[in-house]
Amino acid sequence: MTAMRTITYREAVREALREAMARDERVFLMGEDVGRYGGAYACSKGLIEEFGEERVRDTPLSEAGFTGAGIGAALGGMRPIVEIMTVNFSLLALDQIVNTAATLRHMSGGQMSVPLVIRMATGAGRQLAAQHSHSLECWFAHVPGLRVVSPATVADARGMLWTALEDPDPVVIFEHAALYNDEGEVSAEGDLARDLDRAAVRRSGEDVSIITYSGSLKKALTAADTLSAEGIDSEVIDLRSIRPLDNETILTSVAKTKRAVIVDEGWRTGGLSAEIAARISELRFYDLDAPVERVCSVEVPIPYPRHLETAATPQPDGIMTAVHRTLRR
Amino acid sequence: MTAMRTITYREAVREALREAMARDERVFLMGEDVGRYGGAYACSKGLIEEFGEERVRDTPLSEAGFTGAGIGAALGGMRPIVEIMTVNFSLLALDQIVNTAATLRHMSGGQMSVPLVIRMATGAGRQLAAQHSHSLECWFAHVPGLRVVSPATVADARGMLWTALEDPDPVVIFEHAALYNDEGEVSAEGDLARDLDRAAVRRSGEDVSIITYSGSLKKALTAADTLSAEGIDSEVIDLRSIRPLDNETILTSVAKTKRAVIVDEGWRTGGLSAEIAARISELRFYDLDAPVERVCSVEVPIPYPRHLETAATPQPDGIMTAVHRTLRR
Amino acid sequence: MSRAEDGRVHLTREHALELLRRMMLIRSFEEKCAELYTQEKIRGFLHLYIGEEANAVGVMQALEPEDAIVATYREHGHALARGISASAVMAEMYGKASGSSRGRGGSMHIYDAGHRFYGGNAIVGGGLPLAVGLALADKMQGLTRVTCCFFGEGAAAEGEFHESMNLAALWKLPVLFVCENNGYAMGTALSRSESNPDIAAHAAVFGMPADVVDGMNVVDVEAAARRAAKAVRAGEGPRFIESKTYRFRAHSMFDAELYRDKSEVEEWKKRGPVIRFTKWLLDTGTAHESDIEAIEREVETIVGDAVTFAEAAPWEPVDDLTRDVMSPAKGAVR
Amino acid sequence: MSRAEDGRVHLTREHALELLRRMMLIRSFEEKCAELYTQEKIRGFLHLYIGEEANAVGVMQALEPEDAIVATYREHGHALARGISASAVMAEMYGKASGSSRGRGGSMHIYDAGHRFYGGNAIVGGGLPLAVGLALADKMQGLTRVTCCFFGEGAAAEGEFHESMNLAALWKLPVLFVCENNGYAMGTALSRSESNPDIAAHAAVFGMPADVVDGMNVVDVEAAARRAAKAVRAGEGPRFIESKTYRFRAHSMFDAELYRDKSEVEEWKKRGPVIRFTKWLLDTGTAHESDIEAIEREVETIVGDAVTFAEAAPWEPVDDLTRDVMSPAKGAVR
Ligand SMILES: Cc1ncc(C[n+]2csc(CCOP(=O)(O)OP(=O)(O)O)c2C)c(N)n1
Ligand SMILES: Cc1ncc(C[n+]2csc(CCOP(=O)(O)OP(=O)(O)O)c2C)c(N)n1
Ligand SMILES: [Mg+2]
Ligand SMILES: [Mg+2]
Repeated sequence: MTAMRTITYREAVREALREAMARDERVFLMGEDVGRYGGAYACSKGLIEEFGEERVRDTPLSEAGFTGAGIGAALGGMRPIVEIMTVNFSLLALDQIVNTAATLRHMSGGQMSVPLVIRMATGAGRQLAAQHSHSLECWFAHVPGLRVVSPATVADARGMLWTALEDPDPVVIFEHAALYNDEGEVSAEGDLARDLDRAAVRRSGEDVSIITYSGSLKKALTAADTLSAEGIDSEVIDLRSIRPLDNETILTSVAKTKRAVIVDEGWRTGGLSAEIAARISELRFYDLDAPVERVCSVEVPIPYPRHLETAATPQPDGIMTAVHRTLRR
Repeated sequence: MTAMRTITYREAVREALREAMARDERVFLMGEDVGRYGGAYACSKGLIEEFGEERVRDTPLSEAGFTGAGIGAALGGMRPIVEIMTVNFSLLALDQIVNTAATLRHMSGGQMSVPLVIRMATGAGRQLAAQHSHSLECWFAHVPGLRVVSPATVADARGMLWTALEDPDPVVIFEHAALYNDEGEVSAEGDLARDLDRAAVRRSGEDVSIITYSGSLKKALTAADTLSAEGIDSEVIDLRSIRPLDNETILTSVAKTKRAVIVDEGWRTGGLSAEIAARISELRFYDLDAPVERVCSVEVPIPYPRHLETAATPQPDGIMTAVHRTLRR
Repeated sequence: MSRAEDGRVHLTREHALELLRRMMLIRSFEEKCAELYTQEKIRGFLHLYIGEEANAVGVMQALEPEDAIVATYREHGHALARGISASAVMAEMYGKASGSSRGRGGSMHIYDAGHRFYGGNAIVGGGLPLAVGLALADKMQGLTRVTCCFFGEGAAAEGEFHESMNLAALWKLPVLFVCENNGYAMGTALSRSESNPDIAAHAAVFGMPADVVDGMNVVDVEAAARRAAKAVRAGEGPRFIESKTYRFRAHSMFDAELYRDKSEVEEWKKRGPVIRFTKWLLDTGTAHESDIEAIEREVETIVGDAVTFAEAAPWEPVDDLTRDVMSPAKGAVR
Repeated sequence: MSRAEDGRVHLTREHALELLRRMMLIRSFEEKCAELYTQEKIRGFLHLYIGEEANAVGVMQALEPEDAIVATYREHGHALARGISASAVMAEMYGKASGSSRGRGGSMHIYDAGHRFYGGNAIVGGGLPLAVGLALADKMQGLTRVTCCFFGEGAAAEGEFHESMNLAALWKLPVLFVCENNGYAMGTALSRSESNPDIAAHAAVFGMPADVVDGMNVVDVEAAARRAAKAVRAGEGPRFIESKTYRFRAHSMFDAELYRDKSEVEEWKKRGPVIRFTKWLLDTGTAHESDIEAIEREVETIVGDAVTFAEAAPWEPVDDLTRDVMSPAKGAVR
């Protein structure tokens, strides 16, 4: 039996970074304040002391420039990890990510490979208002040529970076900012590879499939616990990979429960929830006993005050209401 | 009876621009090569001679800079029309559009208004390959604070700019590059206001609802014609507005036909088609006789050769196949 | 504020005390904010301007009510120096409905249309194109107004900075750019982020006159701003001021300050804008201890009242969540 | 190509004829392309390099096989000058499976891993950060290689340009930036898009040595490139060359050229890189008419063969449409 130990999500990210750099000298971390400052969310604290400023590389405020440099460095034989502080700032780098990183392999007829990992924080919950709180994972999930993952647990945060770095294609990792202080178990040694492509069933159940990812997983599990006290047995699926989506796990679950509730902190219209709802409705059309429900963020730039931020984003209450609706209770 | 005349989509855009500038001196056009060159797609040819270089303002290659300047100018009392040559280049301006234009009213508690119009070309069909051919309308349609329209007809191209300029909020107009040479009828005078928010039923039918917009409308109508010869009576809906979506028209149609096929040149996963499919499946769950079908672009950066570009994008054949599937034929 | 047109500082006793009063108000207000943050009355990111007060206060002297201001997430000082009420700003920090942005924005997003205060922008460099556009609107409308844009030296690395410099200079727009160079962008020292740390040179290369000023000296800042604003107002095109300053506090309340020595901070504190100006006022006999104490009491009262106001202010009802996403009056804008 | 290390041009007869041969190959190749475009064999955007050949040819002399190249959508010349076969490039223009990018990219997206030719980029300015990254990889791996990045003067207005200059200079990366200043970005003259049209100054402000060279003179370009490449290779950090040149043809095949006078074009044509170098070769007796004619025949044959090759080349099967979106060998990259 493997010994387990408890660490935070932040520590998991840090350990993963440290391990990656120790294992492979082509790996380096690059981004604003990843070095001296220790990372905006303190994920890389201590790493500059350990690996030096070449490999824990502070950049100027130039999201397009250093993301593009990451693409070039990947082409040139390195294994860069680019950190963008927050998904809102990634808008400055989307040209490089979408027009270049995602297209190079195809445009070059398979000659060019961009083994780049981009990490960024996402999500609300810290009262950072409308320019620091969004969840644009769905945008990245729309783009052929990218792989997109979002670890919801400490163990996945510990393991996913490894798999991402093995990937010959660009991988975007979303870390929900509200998770960094969460604690969770990881194995003391070894066995860290995580299959990026498979969703995880975090709770088995028979009555309804709650499908979610990232910062909303905890909320879904909370709702599932309360529902369970009411005698409603929810299955909770953590997508982990949001491009590609793991159809099999989703559809198998819905084939069993015949009801689905999607919980997604992105805005509702045109969000990831829409894709999942569309797939289930298309592919489980004859199985579904009720319309697929979506619990998403309200379509508003996330406001600052706690009560409005809470009201704007998915909460266990809302998830329970949606489950009740699918069960007509 | 109003006299009608036939003009091209390009001419319609140009007339609309000219009329807007003649009517309201706060209106001006700004973008790369809109002046001396006459516009990358020749939409503004002749306007610099008519209105001068202050109001038909050539900009440097600085998408973020001049789009942001458009936001500022709108705040400052002008009615700017910013042209971004192609949606792929708009990625360079997304920070300004999403983090600023879309959030300002809300972040300021309603004090700030950004009556900005952004026009851009979108779509494939001209063999311009992976950095000039995408359809990212769905990204914009995801963002609260923006209004997004996409005229599919010459008359709408003529009329929509007027309504967009009346709007106190930022409006993004997508013009499909493959439409510019299309001809169509517009009224000789007056009556140009178009309701930005309403979809148009371009063909009434009883058997299936084909829901589409922009460059795919023609393809849908072609498919509908062929299907009609087979005895299948399609209703074709042109969304026109893609944010907000006109639920009522969509749902009314599907309530009647009980079958829906969505045609969207965006990539399938997480595209606008997903949102429409999700809505229909949620809100017409008990009416639908078959799963909603989606005919989208294949998930590949659009390739250059004609045969691959054609294969990558929705075509009448594919639409017909999808209709047949919904009808189990 | 006296009309700024002549481009020179008239340092009367009255004016000098007004400068001090404004700096002390900002200082006192922000010290209170830091306290309220630890009490969790203020949440999110809180970026204090402490140490940099001379910049906002000095520059604002050169601006008229019809001018526009664009600032950053470190903008409490600019808002107060512009004359926005401390109560409205404090209520915004609380996230209350009586806040200057109805509580929607918090510390990083203070707006006030009446004062032509256009934020408040939490995207580094994001305000620069906006300022260019405001100035473009003025120029096209034939209005003789200045748009003043504040930003940090870290922003100068962003592409949006360079694009904005070019547009403003190319089109000769009435913008006054004020770079508050406090030496650090979060934890990154300027020399580690700019190959050429001479920020003024990055503006000058666009053909824009660029001045460097001691940002710890409110009178120097005012003088530079008056000169620059005068030129801008005269239609000479944009002007750039790089103001060398320093923040005494951490970048935000989350910052462990691993990247700089305490001694460096202490050195700069000795040159603090408030302490130094106060000393000068006393040394020259322009003011007396009693004047200073009176100002202290005055600003304490203002800040105390602001807190009382914010505490008592109502929360926005949750039902209003989606208010102000889009205009309710579609098609009805002037 | 001789080893470029000594940073000087050795203009032997052999070398001179080689320069001419390469320029004439590009010219002849592109004239053929224009023809094929009107025949609809080539579609999409076609940006001709005619008039600018001295730049690609001159610069490539300074590069070694292990160096990397990043270019733009106007890159046929660079591809050919780099030594990529005319047949592979022509097949790419046709969109055939034997093209240098399997036909996926067409005129704007020529790639060749073997020649370390990294595109082909249809986003103006988009290649600059890529070049910075390639050079960063070399530096971190201790490889003494140069990354050479070509772009137009229009790109210098983009934020990505300035961010790239800063990164390259800040980190002293081995990049050779070559700005092909042909005076226009589509229809926008440089003076109408840059407040300071001195492009080299926009690099120099980052502390990067920047040279201006006559881009119509292949020997001058080669000399400048050799000097710069030598410095870059020696670890002195990035170098910048602004090459003053001109395009004789329209921006793309869609351009009506409303923005410039025919007479201006005619003036520049007189200084054309091929015509001028040929004249010099003849005047100095370095070459004879018969040499020129031999080269003409030679390049015609190459271009003719390229067309034959492209015509005969197969189309990619539609079933392969989604090939090369993601690696089939996930987890298997070296
Ligand atoms: C585009 C963008 N990137 C990164 C950040 C995170 N961030 C906030 S403030 C800051 C430092 C800015 O430094 P500077 O411009 O010097 O202003 P100062 O904070 O020193 O006043 C950073 C990196 C951001 N808000 N926006
Ligand atoms: C980001 C971006 N904006 C706009 C365009 C459209 N465009 C293509 S080439 C071009 C002009 C570029 O001029 P320059 O950099 O001088 O290169 P040249 O074409 O003269 O070689 C423009 C505006 C583009 N491809 N990418
Ligand atoms: Mg700073
Ligand atoms: Mg050019």
